[in-house]
Amino acid sequence: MLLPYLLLGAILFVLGLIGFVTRRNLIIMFLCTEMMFQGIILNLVAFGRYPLKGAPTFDGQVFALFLIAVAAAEAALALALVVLLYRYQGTLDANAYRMLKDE
Amino acid sequence: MTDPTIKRIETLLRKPGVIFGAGAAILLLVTALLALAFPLYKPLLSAQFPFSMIVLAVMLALILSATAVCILAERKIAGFTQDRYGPNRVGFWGLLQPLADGLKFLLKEDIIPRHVDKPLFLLAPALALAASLLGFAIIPWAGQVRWPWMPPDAPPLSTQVANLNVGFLYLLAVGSLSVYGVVLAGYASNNKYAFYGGMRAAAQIISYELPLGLGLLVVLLVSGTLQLDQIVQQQAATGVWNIFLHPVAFFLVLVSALAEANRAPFDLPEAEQELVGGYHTEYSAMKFAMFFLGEYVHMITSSALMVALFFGGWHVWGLPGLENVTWWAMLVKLVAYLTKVALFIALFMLVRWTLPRFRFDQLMRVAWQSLVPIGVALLAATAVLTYLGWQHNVWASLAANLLLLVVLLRSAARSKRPVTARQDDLPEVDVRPTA
Amino acid sequence: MPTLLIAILTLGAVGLFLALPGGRADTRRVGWVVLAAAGAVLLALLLQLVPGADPRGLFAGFALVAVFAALRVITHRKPVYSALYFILLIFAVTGLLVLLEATFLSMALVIIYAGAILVTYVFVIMLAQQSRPAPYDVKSREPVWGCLAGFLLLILLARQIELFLVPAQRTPLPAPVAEAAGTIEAVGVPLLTEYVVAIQIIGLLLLAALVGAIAIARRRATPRVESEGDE
Amino acid sequence: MTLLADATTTILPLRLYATLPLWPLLGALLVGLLVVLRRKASATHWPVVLGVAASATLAIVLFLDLPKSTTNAALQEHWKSGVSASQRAGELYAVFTGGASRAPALTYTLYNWISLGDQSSLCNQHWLAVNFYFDGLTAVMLLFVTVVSTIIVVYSIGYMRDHHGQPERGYERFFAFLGLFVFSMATLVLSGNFILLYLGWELVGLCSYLLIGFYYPRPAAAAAAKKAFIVNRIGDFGFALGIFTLYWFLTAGADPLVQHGENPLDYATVFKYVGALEPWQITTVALLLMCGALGKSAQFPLHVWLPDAMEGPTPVSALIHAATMVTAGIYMIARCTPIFGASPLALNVILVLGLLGAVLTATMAAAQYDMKRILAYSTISQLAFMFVGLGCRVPDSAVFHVFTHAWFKALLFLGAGSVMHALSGVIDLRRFSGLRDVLPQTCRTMLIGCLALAGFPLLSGFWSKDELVHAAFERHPVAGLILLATAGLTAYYTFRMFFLCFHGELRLPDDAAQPHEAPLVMIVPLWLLTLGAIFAGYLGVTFAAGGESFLGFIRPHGLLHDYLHDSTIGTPEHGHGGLWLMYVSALVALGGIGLAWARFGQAPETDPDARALGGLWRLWHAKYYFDEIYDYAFVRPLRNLGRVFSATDDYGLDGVIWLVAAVPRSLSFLLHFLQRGALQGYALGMVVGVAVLLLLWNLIGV
Repeated sequence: MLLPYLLLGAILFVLGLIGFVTRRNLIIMFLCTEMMFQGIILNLVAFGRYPLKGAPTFDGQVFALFLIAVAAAEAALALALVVLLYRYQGTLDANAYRMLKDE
Repeated sequence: MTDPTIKRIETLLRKPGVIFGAGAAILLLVTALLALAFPLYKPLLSAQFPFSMIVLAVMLALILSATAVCILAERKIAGFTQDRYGPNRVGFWGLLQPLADGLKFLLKEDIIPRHVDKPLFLLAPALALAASLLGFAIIPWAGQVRWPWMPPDAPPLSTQVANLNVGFLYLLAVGSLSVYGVVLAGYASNNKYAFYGGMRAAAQIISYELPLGLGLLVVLLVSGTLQLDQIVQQQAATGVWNIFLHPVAFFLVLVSALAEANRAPFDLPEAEQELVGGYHTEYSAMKFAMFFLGEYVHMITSSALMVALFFGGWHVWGLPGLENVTWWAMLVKLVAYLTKVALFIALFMLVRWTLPRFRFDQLMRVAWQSLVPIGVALLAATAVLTYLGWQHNVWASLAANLLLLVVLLRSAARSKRPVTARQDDLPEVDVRPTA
Repeated sequence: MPTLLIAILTLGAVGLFLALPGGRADTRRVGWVVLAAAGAVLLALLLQLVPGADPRGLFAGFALVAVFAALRVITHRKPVYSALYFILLIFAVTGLLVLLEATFLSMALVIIYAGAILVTYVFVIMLAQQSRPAPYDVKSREPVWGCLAGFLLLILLARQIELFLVPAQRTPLPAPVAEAAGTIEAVGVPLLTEYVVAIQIIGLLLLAALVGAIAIARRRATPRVESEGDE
Repeated sequence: MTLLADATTTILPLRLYATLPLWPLLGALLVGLLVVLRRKASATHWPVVLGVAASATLAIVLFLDLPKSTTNAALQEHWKSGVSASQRAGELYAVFTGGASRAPALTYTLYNWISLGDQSSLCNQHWLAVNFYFDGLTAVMLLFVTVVSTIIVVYSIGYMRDHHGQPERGYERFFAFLGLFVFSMATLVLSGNFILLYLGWELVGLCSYLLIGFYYPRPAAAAAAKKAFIVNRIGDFGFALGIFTLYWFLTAGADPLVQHGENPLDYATVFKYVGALEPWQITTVALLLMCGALGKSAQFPLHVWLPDAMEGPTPVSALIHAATMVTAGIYMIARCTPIFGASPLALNVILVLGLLGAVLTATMAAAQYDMKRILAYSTISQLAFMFVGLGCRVPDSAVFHVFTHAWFKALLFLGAGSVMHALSGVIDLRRFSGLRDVLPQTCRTMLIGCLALAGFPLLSGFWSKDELVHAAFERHPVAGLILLATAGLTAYYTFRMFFLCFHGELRLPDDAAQPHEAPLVMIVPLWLLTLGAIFAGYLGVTFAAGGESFLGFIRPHGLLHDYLHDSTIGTPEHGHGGLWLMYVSALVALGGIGLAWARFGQAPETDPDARALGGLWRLWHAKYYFDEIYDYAFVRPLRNLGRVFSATDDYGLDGVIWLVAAVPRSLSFLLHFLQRGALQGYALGMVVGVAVLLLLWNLIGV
């Protein structure tokens, strides 16, 4: 029962990753990181429910909860930054923000 | 107009005896049919799942028809508040007005403007109604029941559609979805005013979810469970409703519920004077009706929730209590519950027609600068009480509430800042006429 | 099985590459067909792995919805739709969590993700909305390399998962779960006893995020164009 | 062996007494609240006055209420047969924790505070508790601490105002600190374990710092506060080390002394096992603890802070630096009698330091002109008397002297404060004289205070000082002689101050506009303290028929000593023979007063001593150059050492760090072209990296 969940989690994770790499809209990129979180949450909870040995524990759920909190923090900060960037240049294109490059 | 038959029918319909008589006849007919088919229902009624389904069907029908009555009640109360009659043409005392309204909604032309984002435009009203309706699943309407033909050692059935162990968290989860209907309606309409309305609604609903959650958490701390039926049973067992323990929490939940349902004085998203019609400017006919329906259903859900959390659910002192699980007791409980809900709805309507609307910055300030701090302080106080084991002590809880209130009013009085003050960092409005 | 899996995933990579925004409408359509084929085979494969009768259909349904929603999130050209499909994804994950007997977590996921985080996303997307689709939404960036690397990683991950679960344990029997599994108590007790330090750190993190978000949002950015003009 | 009478318990519940320290704290917090609420400053003293008064009431009731043993004669008999010191310490424990027979030491535990040791294994559970310890010593200390504090707080209401009766700047702050101080001192005295004692100890130091630096805009006050704080830290360092070593000795090893369930730093536990320690261990602990007492009680090597501390407001000087805080050191040593009593070396060190301090500071006091400084040096000198008493194994007499000293020293300070108040802050004896008629009430009360300090017969100082002199004579004749001479000197310099201030022709400083008698709120406390100065001594004497003693019916070692026997002090009774000493010391006191009258009776404008003694007097006047010696011996070398360290840090360590930083910087120069600024490119790189790692892992095999 564990394997399908792990595979599904991996698929969600990788799809999020691909989205992050290929989409150029900053908001969609952050959405993709959230998608990766979904994959990880699924993974954690599945491991908690079907542990490799011993009885099921709730640790996986606890860590998933932490992950949700991190996601919330990330959303707050990332979106604030995105709004600021949008005000700054009027575009959400990730390619437009390459100022951190060492000229 | 001059057709005598129509005239006769109209005069007939204005007579109360005819309407009530017809209603009684229908009721009698249904009862007779039920009695005839009764042996068939017996096994169905004895197991939890089919029974829950029946409860679902009955309550859904009841609520959807109740919204119709609510519309009438709304207009009647509006009339009462404004010292006029309200609808009194269709049927005796306007009783058939909902029917007329519904017909009107159905028969009007259903317009989909060309510039809208069509899939979302269609999705939005459905979402709005569905999110409101989902909440009914966990309302414990009438406690537990054991039918006479059930064996005495069988566990009594619960008159609840689903007894989730996450309890009112489910309600919060479902309630948090209601924002999408409004936001998407505003976005999809591709109309400036609708968009503003949607934005306002989103900000408002998110903001007021916090005090709502805090108020609910207070109840959670007191009762130690999330399941609504157990909360009701606790109140019924002790006879002390939670409102007596935590009036401030109730106030928080009440205000937040008003705001979540977009009711006045928090109906900014659809403020006609500012935003034409708000997020449903572009909607017409049945799609508009669905928003309308959603609002009323949301109101009923909130009322039912508050009754369960703070007003003892079906419990009334002197009426059949916890241990009485006979079918007639269930009916009594159901009536008690519905009466309480009806009273709440009447309160909502009265509030709507008496209080003026907030300005948007005031609205946000009420949520973030007063309700949320109150909620946090109350939660902390309740946590301390719970730690001390006094969470069921009426006097301790009341004292905590009172103290909080006093501190609050005192600091509010000392701050010397009027509630209606303009927010400092709002831009100056240039009132000079443009050349 | 590995070869089959590799084949499926390669198919998926090709399909995704075609379906990503950038090409013509009919290539995207072809991509979807390929993706659907790959998904169907994958689903059959997954179903084979799930023992028992009852949760199989539900799992399959939720998994299908989840993968479909995830694909739509990364392929849709309109950001609002992406966000809405993400909500669909969350509901699918919620269903899967319920299947995993984590009811409290599922509700928390809906409340926090659908009720708060995604609303903020939708909000920001709407604020930054432009009248016509922006060029950066229409054309994706290095789709070949992205799909290639991503699916290579996925294949390797799947292989790792396979290796990791030694055959005897590949399908560990569902162990009996305690009565109160997934309730707020079951999750709350370890949260506040074993992981109390972690929860305090999380609180600190949230506070920092709050302060940071406010500090960032209050800043008035001077548009770059103007500043260049000044110079 | 039933040593003593059966245990009784207090009439009022112990938990009521345990609230004793809290009332002043509550008062202090309330003052803070009032300040926040911006009430007028002039009424903010009420919470503290009431809080301290509540404490005082509780302390008086406790003093009367505490169960007393009827006799400990059996133990005395037992000891007379000759037992070793450590054995005696062990038996002492048996007395005051009482085994089965009695419990004169009542303990009230509020809650367990800090867990020590391994909580997971059930075999070794120790706690530090917040517990209060009630015995005779506690009761006596609390009695004068709280009552004198109350009087001083009331006095401060009048003192801390300007000419127009308006509160000074910082009025509320002052009272809040006073409340905090009484709280700290009560905690110190009431604590039932060393850690809580240390907490109170440090709190007292903190309050002292805050109050000395009350006029912080004045550089001298700020410097004095810092000096007090730092010098106290030196002593406290030793004190803390002492506690740590004690803990270590008691719990270290595979088979520790402290058993399961006992709290290792509680007095009860410590005194139970202290007898089982090696002698060198006891001596180490005792000497380290003594360091703390030296700092807090301003004894010989660490005495330099107390005279400077007179920069604070006068009530502070009276409260902290005469009546209560400096007695903490005496209290601690008396409390730890089972430890010190088992270490002859430590006792000898205390004795010698006490003798040295007594003489040195008494001579310093004889050559000062600042009234408050004279009183400060006299305080140190008197505390040194108590140290001598502690060194001579008569802690009960030392505590008795603490008790009487608190009254008359507070009186003297407050009197000096009254003079300052009248003369707008002028305190230099050279600038005024003959205030007898201007300040009649102050003059009268001061006279009684001076007499008590000088050891005039029948006043309180006489009884207690005499006991100490007596004990010193019993220990060694030289010590007794030194103390006796110092007592004479005390009488001399006390009355030198008194005559210079109040006698002779009336001279006033120019900047004192209208010298006036203090208001009633200051005079009444003075008279109350005067009563204490007269009668406090009679708590420590016995009234008995029979001609063997002075005046026929008064005998030393009375009520207070019996009372103290119930405490950890529990000293063996020492004989009260040698009544001739009473007459001698009375004569010495009278001689000192007479000499002072002869030389200063008319308050001459030039000091006759300075001429007569020449260089010696200048040495005294310059306080033996202690501050300068310390400056050269410690402060400057340390400062130079600090410069060396600073330079090492700046050039040595930072240089290394710079070097370390240079390596990645040069590396980054090689790699920086990889940075293209595209976020997604980096992400892609990470993905590829992970994939490659996994691939490698796969190929190499798990």
